[in-house]
Amino acid sequence: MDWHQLWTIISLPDNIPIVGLMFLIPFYTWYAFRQAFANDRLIDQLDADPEMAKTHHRKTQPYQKGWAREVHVWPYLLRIEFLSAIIVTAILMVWSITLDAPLEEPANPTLTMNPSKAPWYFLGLQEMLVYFDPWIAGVLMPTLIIIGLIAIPYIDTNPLGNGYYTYKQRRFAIWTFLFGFVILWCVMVVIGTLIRGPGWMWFWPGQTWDHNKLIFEVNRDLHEILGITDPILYGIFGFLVVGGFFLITAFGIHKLMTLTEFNRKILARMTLLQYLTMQVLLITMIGLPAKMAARLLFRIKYVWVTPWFNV
Amino acid sequence: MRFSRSVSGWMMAGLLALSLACGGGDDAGEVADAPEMEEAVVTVDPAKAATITGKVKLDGDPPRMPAINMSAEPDCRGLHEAAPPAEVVVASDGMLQNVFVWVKSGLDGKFAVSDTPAMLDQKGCIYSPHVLAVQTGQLLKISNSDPTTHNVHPLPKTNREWNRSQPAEGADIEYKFPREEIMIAVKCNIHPWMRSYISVVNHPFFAVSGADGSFEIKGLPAGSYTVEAVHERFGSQEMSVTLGDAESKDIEFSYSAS
Amino acid sequence: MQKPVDTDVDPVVTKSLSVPLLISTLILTFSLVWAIYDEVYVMRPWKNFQADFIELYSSFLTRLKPRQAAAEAAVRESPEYQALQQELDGAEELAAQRVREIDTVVNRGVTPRLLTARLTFQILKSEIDAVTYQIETETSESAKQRLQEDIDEIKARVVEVDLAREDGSGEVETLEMKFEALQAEFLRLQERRVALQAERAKVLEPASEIRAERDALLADRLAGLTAQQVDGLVNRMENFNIDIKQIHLNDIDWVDRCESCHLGTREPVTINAEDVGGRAEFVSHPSLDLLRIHDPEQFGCSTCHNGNGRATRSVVKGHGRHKFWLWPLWHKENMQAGCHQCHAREVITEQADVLNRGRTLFLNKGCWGCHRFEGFDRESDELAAVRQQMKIIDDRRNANLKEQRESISAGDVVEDMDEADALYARADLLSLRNAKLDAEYDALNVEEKSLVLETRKFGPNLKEIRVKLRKEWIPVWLTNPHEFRPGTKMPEFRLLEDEVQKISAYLWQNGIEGELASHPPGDPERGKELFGIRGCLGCHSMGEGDAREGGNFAANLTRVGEKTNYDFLVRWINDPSEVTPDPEADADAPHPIPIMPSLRLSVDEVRDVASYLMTRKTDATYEPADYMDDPAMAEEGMALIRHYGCAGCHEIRGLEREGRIGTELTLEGSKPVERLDFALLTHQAEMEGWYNHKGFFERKLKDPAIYDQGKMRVHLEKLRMPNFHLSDDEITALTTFLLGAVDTNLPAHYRYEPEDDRRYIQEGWWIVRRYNCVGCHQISFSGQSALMSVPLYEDPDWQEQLPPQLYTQGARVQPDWLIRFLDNPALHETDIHRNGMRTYLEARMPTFHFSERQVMKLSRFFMARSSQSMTHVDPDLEPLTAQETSLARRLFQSRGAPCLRCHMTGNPSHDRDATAPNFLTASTRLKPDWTYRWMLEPAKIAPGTAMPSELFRKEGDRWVFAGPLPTAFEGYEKDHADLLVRYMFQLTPAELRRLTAAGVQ
Amino acid sequence: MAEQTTKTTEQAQSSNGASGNGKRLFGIDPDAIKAKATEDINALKKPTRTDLYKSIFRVKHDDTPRSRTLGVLSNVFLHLHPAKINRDAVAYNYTWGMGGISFYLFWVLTWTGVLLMFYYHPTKVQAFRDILYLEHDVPFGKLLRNMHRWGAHAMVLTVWLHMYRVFLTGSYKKPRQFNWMIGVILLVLTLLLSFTGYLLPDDQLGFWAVTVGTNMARATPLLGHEGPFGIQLGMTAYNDVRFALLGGSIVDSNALLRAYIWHCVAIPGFAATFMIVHFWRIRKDGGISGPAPMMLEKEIKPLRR
Repeated sequence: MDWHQLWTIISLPDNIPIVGLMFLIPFYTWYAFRQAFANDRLIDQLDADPEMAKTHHRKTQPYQKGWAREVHVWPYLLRIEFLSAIIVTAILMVWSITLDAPLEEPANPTLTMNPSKAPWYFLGLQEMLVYFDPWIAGVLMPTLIIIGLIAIPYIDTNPLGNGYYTYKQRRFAIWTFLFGFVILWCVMVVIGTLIRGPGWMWFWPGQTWDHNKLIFEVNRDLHEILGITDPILYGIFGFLVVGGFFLITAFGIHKLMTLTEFNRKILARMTLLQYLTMQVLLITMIGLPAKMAARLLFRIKYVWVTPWFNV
Repeated sequence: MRFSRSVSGWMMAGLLALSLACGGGDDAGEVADAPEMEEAVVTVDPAKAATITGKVKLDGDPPRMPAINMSAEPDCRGLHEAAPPAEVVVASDGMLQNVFVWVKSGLDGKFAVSDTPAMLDQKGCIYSPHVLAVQTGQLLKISNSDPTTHNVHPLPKTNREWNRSQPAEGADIEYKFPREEIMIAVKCNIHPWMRSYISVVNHPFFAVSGADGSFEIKGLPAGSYTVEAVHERFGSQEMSVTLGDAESKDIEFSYSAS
Repeated sequence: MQKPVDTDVDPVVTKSLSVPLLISTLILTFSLVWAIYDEVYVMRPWKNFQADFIELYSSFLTRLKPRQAAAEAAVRESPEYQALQQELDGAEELAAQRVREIDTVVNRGVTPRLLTARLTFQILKSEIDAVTYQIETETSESAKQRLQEDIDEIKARVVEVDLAREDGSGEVETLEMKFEALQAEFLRLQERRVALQAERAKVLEPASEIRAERDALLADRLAGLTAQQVDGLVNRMENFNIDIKQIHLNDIDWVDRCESCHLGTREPVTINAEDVGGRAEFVSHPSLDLLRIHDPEQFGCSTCHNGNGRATRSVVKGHGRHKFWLWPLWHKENMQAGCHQCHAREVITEQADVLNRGRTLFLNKGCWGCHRFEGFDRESDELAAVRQQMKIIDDRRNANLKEQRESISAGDVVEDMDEADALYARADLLSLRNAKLDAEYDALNVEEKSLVLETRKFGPNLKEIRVKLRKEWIPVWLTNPHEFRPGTKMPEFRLLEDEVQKISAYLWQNGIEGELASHPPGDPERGKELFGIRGCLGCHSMGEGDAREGGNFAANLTRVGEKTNYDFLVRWINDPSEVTPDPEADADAPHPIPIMPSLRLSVDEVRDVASYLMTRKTDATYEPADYMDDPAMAEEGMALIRHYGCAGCHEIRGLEREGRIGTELTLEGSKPVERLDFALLTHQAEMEGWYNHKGFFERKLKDPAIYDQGKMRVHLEKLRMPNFHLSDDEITALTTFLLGAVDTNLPAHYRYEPEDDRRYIQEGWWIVRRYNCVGCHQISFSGQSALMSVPLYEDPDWQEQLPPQLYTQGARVQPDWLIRFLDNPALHETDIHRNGMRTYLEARMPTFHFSERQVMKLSRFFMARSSQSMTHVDPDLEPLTAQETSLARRLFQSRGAPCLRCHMTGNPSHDRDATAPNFLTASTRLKPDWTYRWMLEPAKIAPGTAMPSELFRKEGDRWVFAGPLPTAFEGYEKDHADLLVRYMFQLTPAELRRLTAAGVQ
Repeated sequence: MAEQTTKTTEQAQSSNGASGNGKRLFGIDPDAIKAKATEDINALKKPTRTDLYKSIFRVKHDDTPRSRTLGVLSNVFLHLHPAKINRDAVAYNYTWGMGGISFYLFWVLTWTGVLLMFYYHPTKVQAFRDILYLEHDVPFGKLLRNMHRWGAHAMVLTVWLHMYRVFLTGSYKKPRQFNWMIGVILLVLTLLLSFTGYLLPDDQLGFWAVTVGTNMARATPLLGHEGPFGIQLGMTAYNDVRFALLGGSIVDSNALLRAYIWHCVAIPGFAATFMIVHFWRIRKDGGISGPAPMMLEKEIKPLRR
């Protein structure tokens, strides 16, 4: 266990945000779900007692008859904004005094840094580069992420949960978002920073980052494994495999969508276009872990090989 | 500012403490002043002075010294009836001459430099005396009582080298050797056979063995010393001697003439 | 469930945030104060450094003052000083009286009078000028006339002026004067004032002269500063303001703030660590004369020392010894690495002894055999360049010839006369051009011939091993050369048993067959003596351990008997450049000349030395090596030789074209540290802090296979660099050199690449270093020659036998004599078994088979070192009158003048134990003004020379012979030394015979 | 108002003149001056009454609801907020303040960025030297650069957390869908801002980070010379989208200049505009989305297309 190596990585000034991320995301997830479960409990009560539903102000926060529904922005909101501004500045000041922004050697195009990493927030994408061709990992996936994010409000036909924390009422949406943001994005950023060492090789925390490390991994294309050598043949074969994957995943998702009564109700509210976009987005999102599994478990390099591009 | 009195009071105290902490800092200690002390000159009172006497023996028959061929310098050849033998080894009935004996270690402190000048003469194209000893800083006078020009060229290792010509009846060359050095060879480039040895010591306790091989070192303070005898051909020998007040010891060096 | 809550209090409205606000504001203020503290103190450590420095330096100065005052007082008491002081006081008081008079007249009389006169005069003059201007610009004649009248009227105006009396009595006299009178008075007063001031200066002149002389005496007698100067320093320290001390080099936008902490670097007083309380950072610069050459104001500090001149935030940042700074401060022992970036052309840089040693090691250990380094094997590069140029000239010549033919044939045919003439003229022009090209071609040809002679590989020629070496010895030598001959230049390759055999087999089978002339054995006793005195020990050494005598430039010959055979040794010692003819190579292909020169020994001397050397062997046994004749072994041997790069240093048959197997090191210092392969030690290096160039080089030089540690590699894939068994300070020297080999970003005018005489010095040193002249001669002031350490030369009688010192050889000898001598030191075609000049010297000046270019470079080197020009014109000395000749001859023969006793006279018996050259050679060899200086003070030019000083003493402004003068000299007023020099330079053999025939000497 | 005062002074003067009590100096009556002086001092005791104060603060600051509302609505900066707000939105646990903090960090970064621009030249040799100059010579230079860099990292974090909060509270739902899209664009702009900023110190870290980043651009389908169908469309290393991004085939002086302009002018401009739209839509889509009263499943109204 090379504690020195672990400490150098973590104490690197530029890695502070990632270490911060590792603490902030779990904290805020817990903070949000605490309120969500509180709300869910209240919802159950209201479901159970329609009378109460009529009179209740429908919030967990206490409310009395005579209290103002709305309070003045000044001073109540502005004072807390003022307070948060001071706290943020204090943190920034202390952080800037103690830790120095890194300044390495002057840029030297002839000397490649090993490992040469993208800025920390793009490490998720760089991690995808290991499994996909650059055009998928670098261009297709990011565009789909952005479009996916933008499309969420337009494909989420569930009217519930608008303006309050709830888990019960939006289980499907929350799980897909958590899977996409926390697992695929934040965890991959942490991996890219702390785990990926020289030569973009996998170094367990505590392993020394050795530039001369050599690992033996032979990844072969799927069609090679199955012995298809004719390019046209394995071109079509590849298309079939990917297509198959799409169908199976789509069926799986549909299964999920129609699991509970509530889900079916929401599904009914969706137009065909909304449904299709959601399916495409979810399938490509699941495509990433699928490809990672194929690579890590079965050493499959490419599934679909064509003269112009590979998947 | 609706702060209560106590809070602002506390704030002032805090600021005060802060400024005290970083303003202080003591000044660096005064650097010790290196004492300047003049070395005292050691004088030995004659009553308590100890002496070392002794002889230098030469076992076996002394090697026959070839005669110096002075044909190149008729003036000098004229001054000698027969060609004089080289003075490298001069020994008679088992006693070795021209051996420089001195107290090598055991003395401390500075000793007064005698102001009587040491004399080195060039007569008949021969240096006399063949072996000479002086103190550091003692005046050495070199005279040329030959009709021909000589040049005095000592070859020291630690002292500065010099080489001055001295015409016949020219003025004496005066020089003071500043550093201690044993058996400095002195030669004359014009008459290559001429050779003399000068030893420079920074205390007065030394002697050169005479024709009978005897030598005497007087005026020593009590103490234990190592005495060294040096000959140009047979090398050097050491002996340790301890002397009480006013005590006199006799020691003997012996070289083998193999 | 909801929390039970007091019904009437609305939490949102009543809760107060003042406590968190207070706490966060306090934290914010604290962070602000901390930021300011951090900025003012933590990031400016140099403030404490400067505060400490003021204190320590002032206390040091106060302690220094009494010492300096005492020293100054001592000098002031010295008799010469007192005499000058009296003389000065006398002169001053003499002048004081007259000066007072002048002052009163000037200050109280002439100046005030002049001022008032000038005032009124200027008013009138400006009036007149204005009117004259109008006249000049006026067009009508009448207007001009009228204005002219105005001027006359002004000039006629009478002005009342009260002027001070000229004699300085102070009274004022009022005068009526006109313009002209005023102008005259004003000019007169001006001249008078100037005259008076000039007179005042003249009167004071002797006093100021003496004062200057007195101060000069004080300055050079007193070591260090005067008390007053020390006071100046102390009060400078008192009002010393603490701020960044910075040197800014505008042209390269370079900033160095080293002196913000290293404050004592350029203080006039030398400060040692103990003076300032052991604080080593305040000491003054160790070699101040280096700073005189490289003034920090133009060179800065970090240009030579590296480090980060800009950084002042911390010592680590300032020294740049942290991860991301590419130019960390050199360590103390490698400080001279900084010199190489500008002195890259040199092999010897003054005052850079560690660096020079590194370069010499790189040259003389043969590193350039495997690693290309710009300038170290320049002959082969230049040879290629010269040949390429010659080819271009050839092509141009052929083109010209072709064009010439065409224009001639065209000229014959064309009718029009003028056209024909033009064509013929064109043809002539072309042939003229060709003539010029031919000249250029010849020059290049000479250059090419020289270069072919000079180009050679570092190690001995292996084509002749069949003739030279004992068969069984080769594998023993290859296994570990340092066992057979400790300190040898041949490094130890980590060869396996079979590799040694295969390589030996290849070498043996590709050796040239040939028989040697057999020679009868000589006398080893005489050989031993000759080996000791002929100068072999200048390069070679004999004996091992502390019994070792001689230089370490060439091999130690303690066991040479086991290695070679007698006949080869005879041929080799006689003339090393002689080689067994190689049937395959084309006949006239020139072969490289070995570094070992020929000592021009007579045949029986050669035999004696050879037989002596053959006796130098131990009783070691060598197993038979018949595998060396097995062709299969040889086959694999060739691949191995190519693998290990032997052909980089050795001439091997069949592998002449082999290149260098090592990486180029010219810019090794600038190579990014990531490119230095620490292999498995990378992490350990980073942890232990030697993950930098210095750490890499030192360990690599110590054990070249270190970076194979822990590697699982097949033998042939292992690191090939052999082990040179270098000592620690050799490693430091080489590391310094490699660290300094950087691609500098300093502009060209910083780099020391002179085009004048100094370039000859640079080039000359390469040759001196390559042929190890310092083995016998002393060339640089600090360098002891190898012979001087040989016990034989410590014996007083053998002092004169040491070869001459060559500090200022350029001033001593004429350039073309030097060229002739270097070309053929015997200065004679047939009688060559002796030194040309100093036949009495046992040590022999060898023949190095220099190429023409090398001889020219060496001569230029010596001339440039004494700043003499290459073209020497014999100064026409004033011919001797008959009387002067007889005077000089009588002086030479007189008893008092020992000259002919030591100098050679041509009579063999006398010359055998003479110790100085023959006067006859003076006219063609020496330079008269050097000779004149030499006769007066030989010890100054060559300390320790046999020639006595004080042969002449100064009488008035001429030099007179110190010894008894022959009677005829009474009337002679001229300088005796000059007389002798002229006599010597006009000496003829007849005159010399007449001199020696007198039979006196 | 003006002529009235002069009359009084004239009366004073004429009366004094008439009384001629002999104390007048140069025609000014000292007592009048004293009176005026005392009047001014009294005015100072109640500063908020002075004309100067009133000209600046048009609204009186007492605790009445009207003044509190006007205080917000009449202030150019504060009228970003509504006059009143949902009582529960004030608590931290709902919005976590992430949007506000991001906006605040954006301002910190703009200020520190502008100060940095005073010292920075986007040329190859000078960039690194300026950063060195900043670190060692400029007072508080190191602090300034650190604030800028850590602020940037913090802003990326807060923007992600803000998105996370908005999603978990379902605040992207009707009617705030468009505002969510603006938010996503702002997120991307923040990342681009930080990405272009990474290159400016021109050190190895920045150079290789950007090189890796832009190598992905090389593989854009159709537009990148290494992406699928790129070659077929005649894309080469010197005319593809990466070249457009970098202004060259490798990251050198052109890339530095372009990154500088993107970082300091272009992206902040877009970001600011989108922020304005973002804030506007927050207010227009009904202000802070919650904590809204919970809707039950059975209350779901059927969709009207």
